[in-house]
Amino acid sequence: MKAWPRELSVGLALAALLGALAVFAPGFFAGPPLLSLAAREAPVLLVACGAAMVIVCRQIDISSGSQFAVVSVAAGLLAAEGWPPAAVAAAALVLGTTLGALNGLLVAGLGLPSIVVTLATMVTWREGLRWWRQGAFVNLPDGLQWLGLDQTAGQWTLIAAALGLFTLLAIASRHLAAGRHLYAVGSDAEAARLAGIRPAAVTFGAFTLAGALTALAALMNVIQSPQVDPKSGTGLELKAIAAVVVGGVAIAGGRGRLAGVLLGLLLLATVAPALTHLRIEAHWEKAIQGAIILLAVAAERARGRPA
Amino acid sequence: MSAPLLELRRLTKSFGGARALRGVDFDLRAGEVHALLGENGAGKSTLIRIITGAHRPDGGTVAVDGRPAGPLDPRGAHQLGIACIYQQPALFPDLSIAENLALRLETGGSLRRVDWPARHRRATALLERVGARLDPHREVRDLSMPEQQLVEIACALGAGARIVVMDEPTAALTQAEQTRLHGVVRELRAQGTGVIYITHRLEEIFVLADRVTVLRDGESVGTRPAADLTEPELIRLMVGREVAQPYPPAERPPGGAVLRLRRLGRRDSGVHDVSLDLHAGEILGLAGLVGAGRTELARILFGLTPADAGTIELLGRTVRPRSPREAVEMGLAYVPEDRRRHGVILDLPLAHNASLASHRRLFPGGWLRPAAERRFTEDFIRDLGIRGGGPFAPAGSLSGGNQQKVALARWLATGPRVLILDEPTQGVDIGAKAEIHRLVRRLAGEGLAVLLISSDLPEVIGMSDRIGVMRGGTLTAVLPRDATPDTVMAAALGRATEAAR
Amino acid sequence: GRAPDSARDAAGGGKRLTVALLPKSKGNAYFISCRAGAEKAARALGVDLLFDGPTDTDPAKQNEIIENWINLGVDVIAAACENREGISTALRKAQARGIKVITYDADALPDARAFFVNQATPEGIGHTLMDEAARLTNAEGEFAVILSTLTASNMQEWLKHIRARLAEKYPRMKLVAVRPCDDQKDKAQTEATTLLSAHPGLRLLMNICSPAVPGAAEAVKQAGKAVRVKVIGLGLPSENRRYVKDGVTDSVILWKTEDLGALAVEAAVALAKGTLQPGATSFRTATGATYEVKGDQILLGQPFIFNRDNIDQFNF
Amino acid sequence: MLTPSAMPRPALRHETVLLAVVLLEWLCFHALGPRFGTLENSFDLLRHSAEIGLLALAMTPVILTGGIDLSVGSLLGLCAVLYGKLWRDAGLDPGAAAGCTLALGALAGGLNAALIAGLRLPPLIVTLGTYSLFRGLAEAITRGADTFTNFPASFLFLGQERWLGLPSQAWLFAAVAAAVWLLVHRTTFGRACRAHGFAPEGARHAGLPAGRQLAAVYMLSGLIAALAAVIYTARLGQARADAGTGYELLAITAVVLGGTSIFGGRGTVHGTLLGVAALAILNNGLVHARQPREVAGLLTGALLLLALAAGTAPRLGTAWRARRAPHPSPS
Ligand SMILES: Nc1ncnc2c1ncn2[C@@H]1O[C@H](COP(=O)(O)OP(=O)(O)OP(=O)(O)O)[C@@H](O)[C@H]1O
Ligand SMILES: Nc1ncnc2c1ncn2[C@@H]1O[C@H](COP(=O)(O)OP(=O)(O)OP(=O)(O)O)[C@@H](O)[C@H]1O
Ligand SMILES: [Mg+2]
Ligand SMILES: [Mg+2]
Repeated sequence: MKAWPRELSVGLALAALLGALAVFAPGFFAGPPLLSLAAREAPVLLVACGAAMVIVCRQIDISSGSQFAVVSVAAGLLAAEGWPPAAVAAAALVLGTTLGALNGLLVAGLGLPSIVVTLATMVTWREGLRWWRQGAFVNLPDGLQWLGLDQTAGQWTLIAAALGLFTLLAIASRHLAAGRHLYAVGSDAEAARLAGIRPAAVTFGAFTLAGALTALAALMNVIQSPQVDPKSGTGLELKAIAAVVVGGVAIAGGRGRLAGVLLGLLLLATVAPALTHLRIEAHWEKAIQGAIILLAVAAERARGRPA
Repeated sequence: MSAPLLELRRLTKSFGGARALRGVDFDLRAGEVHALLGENGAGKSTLIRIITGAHRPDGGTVAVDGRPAGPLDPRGAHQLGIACIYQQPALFPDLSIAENLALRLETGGSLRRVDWPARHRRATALLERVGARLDPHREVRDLSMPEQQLVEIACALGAGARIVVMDEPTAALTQAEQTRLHGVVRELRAQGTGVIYITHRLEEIFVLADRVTVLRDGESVGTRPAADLTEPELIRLMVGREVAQPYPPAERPPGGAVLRLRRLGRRDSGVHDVSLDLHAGEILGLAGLVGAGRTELARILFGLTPADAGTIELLGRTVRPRSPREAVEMGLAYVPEDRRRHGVILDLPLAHNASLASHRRLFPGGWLRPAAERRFTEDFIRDLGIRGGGPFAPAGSLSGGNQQKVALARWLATGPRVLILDEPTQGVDIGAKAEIHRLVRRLAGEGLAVLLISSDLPEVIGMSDRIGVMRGGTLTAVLPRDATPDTVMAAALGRATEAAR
Repeated sequence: GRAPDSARDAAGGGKRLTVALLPKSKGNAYFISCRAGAEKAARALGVDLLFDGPTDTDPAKQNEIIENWINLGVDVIAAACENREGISTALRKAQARGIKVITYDADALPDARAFFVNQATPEGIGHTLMDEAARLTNAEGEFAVILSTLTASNMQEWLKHIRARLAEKYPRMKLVAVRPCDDQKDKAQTEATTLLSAHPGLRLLMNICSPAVPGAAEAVKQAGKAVRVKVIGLGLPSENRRYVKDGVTDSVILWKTEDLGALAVEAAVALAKGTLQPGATSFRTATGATYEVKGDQILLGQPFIFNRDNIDQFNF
Repeated sequence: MLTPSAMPRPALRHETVLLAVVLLEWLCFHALGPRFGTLENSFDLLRHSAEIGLLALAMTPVILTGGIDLSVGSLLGLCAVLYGKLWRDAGLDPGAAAGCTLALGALAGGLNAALIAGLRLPPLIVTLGTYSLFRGLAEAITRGADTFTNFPASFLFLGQERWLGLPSQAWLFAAVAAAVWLLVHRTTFGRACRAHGFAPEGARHAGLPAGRQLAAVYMLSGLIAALAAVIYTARLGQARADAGTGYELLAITAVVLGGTSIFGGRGTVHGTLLGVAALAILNNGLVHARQPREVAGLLTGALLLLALAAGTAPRLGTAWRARRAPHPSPS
């Protein structure tokens, strides 16, 4: 007997959670708050996509949370300096891409293990930021929030942008040669080399793209409020990686789909608000979250263990 | 005469201190099959890995069409029209067959669109050409060793290359696939393709090769037209001495039944209704086509995929091993066919690999005894003639054939009651093969029961006391030891009517 | 020790004193503000100031830093304690080595320090918050609390007094949820958004850690509930000015953090020099200000309530 | 990218490089902070690194099998709380409570073991789940607020006093370190862990008891995390649900700094110990050099990169290794 695909078991867990909400706390499905929550998770989706790409090619990036904070603060400061939004966005993207490329260079160019490299860049960026800013918030100029749109339109724009980008990436990962190269390198780097693919270039590309996506995510977060907290993004890498692995991407590379990542993120992002809606006290929250993750992945074995 | 298709001059290559190639000259003409022979570790794979750009030579030149080709990388080699079947399949385990083929064959930038229907069409066509009935959607990790080899062959054919290198393409293939492959090779030759062909099955040389180059210890001992050579001569060139009679005779008649199988099967592996007695001191050969279920049967016996039907009786007790560990405790040993994935652990040193299945015997109480382990390792390195590194060289640094010897050594050391050998001599050179044959025969003489699965038909026939033939997941015939290749093949193909039992 | 106890000797010999100031965590605007005051005071008094702490709240790390300071040989330690019991062990050890110890912001056990520079008692904070909440909601309806983490001991302490005051005086108000925000503004915003939709009857959000105040305010603003749902909390004027002016945040309660830092240093130095003795009833700083001393607590004075009318007078 | 054959042979073992780094750090801080090298401070250093050190020791065999245990920090918190409960509320004497806590820790590790070895779920996801679960249980048991304190002096001895001249926990730490070292380097168990880490299928085909093996490794990790919890409680004199937050990352940092490959198979216990030492000295020494904490963070990052670049890059060069992963992969 074959085990269930992970997407199915995660989908079932999500459906069960939504079902419980529909029965016990239908207020969860009220439009505007749900829209707000979705908009708050939109950036996380992009970071998770980046993390998925990196993991598919058998690497890991735990520095994305710190990159997120650095880009957020930098963008905030530039905006506060009076740079126009487009320039701020461009600068933030360049910065994020550079940070990602730096990881890529150390991993692919020097051949250092990615867990070590990104651990190092994670603490370096985070502590550097703390040293530099001493925790001060950045106040943004008026008019940057929602990029001047009204709030609902702004939120829809963010969600649409994130989903659009997600769809593009999902399609690219299946229908673009570069996307398939990620899988090839993650599956067997030596076989990829012999097939004329350059594993180092692909790995570098994955980290760089992840950096760019993180920068975009940071921008999408910055425009949702008029202040930047330099602590933002703390723990983001863990959330993204959790969504990726719960969504069925193999940590050993080469396997997994972005659709699963979306499901994984939806599950993880639903749990916390769901518990609030179900009136469960906060001190139970982590235990229940952990149990749900375990149940969701254990479910795929429910139909019988592969021998 | 025009410039040769490929010309290598004074190639040298070292790995750390070990010199794999010491100045080899080699050339390949259009429309010829040039066989490359040599003992395990002679440097054959290293040579072709330089041709395909997988390794960079330390010295020497490579010229294609008479023009020097700088140091090649795999991509450059591909563009020059060089395709290769590697000895160790270089496939992507997580991807489908179709995609594996496509990644090796498609050219173009990384921003091109992937045409999945076209990929599948091409894969189907290529698989058909090499005679593999495989669904192109299947993931390579689920393929058996011979199936992977067929995919590799399809890759090399699809490339439409002018130079095709085949490193032991038939190591795990049975007669039927082998014959089919020979047809394909001849077809290529007729089209003007140059083929470099490496094999340890000498009979292939005489039906296929135009010229033969023999490597010994990283040096070429000469290139000759195949027609001018006889088998003993060839062996002498390779080994530098005569090799004794290949198949040692049985010393005494088999004893009582050690292993009895009754209607054994497992639904999802397609094996069903296998009934068989294996006696102490007996070597029972198992023949069949790729996918006939021989490996699957072995995996059932060894507890890798436990049976769900029928019974196994070992030494009079009914058993059903649920894991290899249980099987080992019962006295079974299994040398798997896929040595890179299952047979050895490439990153572990040779000594650790060899002692891995005999921890209890070698290290009572669980404490490692390095000195004892070292002695044990040095013994089998000597006995099996393993070359290319001391006891603490990682197994992955050995040549393919030497790795196979390590895989064998691991199980011979466990002192089993029943030994299951799945392609035990794949990739092993002629000298070592004879050594292994003698060893297996000697162990059988000491009362060991051996199940010998091999696609090397002469080996099965030469070594076995009886020959079982499998087809479609079950045992269809058991032939006596004087069977001829023709009767075995006939049974394997299902043309036999006299299912002797 | 091998080396002469240069710093310790200095206490008597007129050389520069070293004051070590321990925040609960670094990179927190509240403590940055304390530090600014402390540095000013240190300069004025001519002492060396060491400011260091864990980068994230962690009682074990605080202990380590204190023990390191003991070995380093500082003269006085002024600590804001993440966890009362845990840190007292280390502080007692410091005292045993002749290092003077005071606490500020959050206290340790009384026997582990000489004085506590008290910006406001937990009781005072709890009551002020609860009273302000009642005033804004006419003492009826549901409210929720957002705090930094469930395990922060001062948060729990304040919460205890908030609950006590609630039970005692405001029977028609109801605390419906307590949510942590991990000291992150973004997380507080998400939590507040969820609270608003899960509890439609919510009248007020009480935020007892500083990043939560602007986070909750933004959530309320985005939900279009600025009129109906009040936002109050403990926070810094600079982070909340915009929302207070917009009428989203109704009041922010805080003491003058720079003064707290300065007072901590002043008291520490006085203690080391022996000008501040146990049993004193008032404390006169070198700059001339006088603070009340009650038992072993030096009182900073009443907390301020910042609102629309007075927020522009404060710039920290 | 370097081709396999172009890479130099390893000039130095990673552990040698790391040892040099540790010595260099020591000399540096000795020069910068006059009181850094005192016996007093060295003992404190030992006491402060005991818990992280224990977790890193627990993590080493886990990572050698190709797994990871993200739950150790949370389990430390849970065990600290359980210890408090057992002592204060169930009325056990400190020794008995410690015994029970160790058993419960092993049991909690057993949950990881059951899911990873029994159901064959990926370790990363399982321990990500229990990372949250264990911390959550700790918070649920205490409602986040309850703090256990006022432990008897006989118990605090374990964390705060000296025994035979050394901090008491140093003895425990040394015993565990020696035991884990022997287990990893001198027993067939350790050998089998490596085999599994390099190639799980290959190990199974060799008849190694993969399931039992993994289960044992994760239960051991739980047991050691519980021991760390007891020591932590004794050192701080308090137990609370947030004990050990973030320690898993510190432990992993020490292990990878020690040269253990995150993909399994490769690594040593002495490497881990050196990794722990390098980080502990850095954190302590910078206080003596009067540098702020952030600098410790920045230098940790730099140290990770430099030590690994010096030690790992050449080692990646052995061609057989590169053949399997010629593009970068942890070594
Ligand atoms: N990556 C490597 N690292 C170290 N040594 C190697 C490596 N590859 C090959 N060698 C050594 O080079 C020598 C030649 O190996 P090669 O694989 O070319 O032999 P071969 O002729 O193909 O043998 P076989 O018939 O067994 O496949 C052997 O001694 C082998 O140990
Ligand atoms: N009837 C069947 N149904 C489903 N799968 C089958 C069936 N027969 C064979 N297979 C599959 O085909 C593959 C090849 O089978 P197997 O390796 O047992 O053949 P074999 O006789 O050992 O071949 P070889 O001689 O090449 O080793 C296996 O993956 C097996 O699961
Ligand atoms: Mg070879
Ligand atoms: Mg087979």
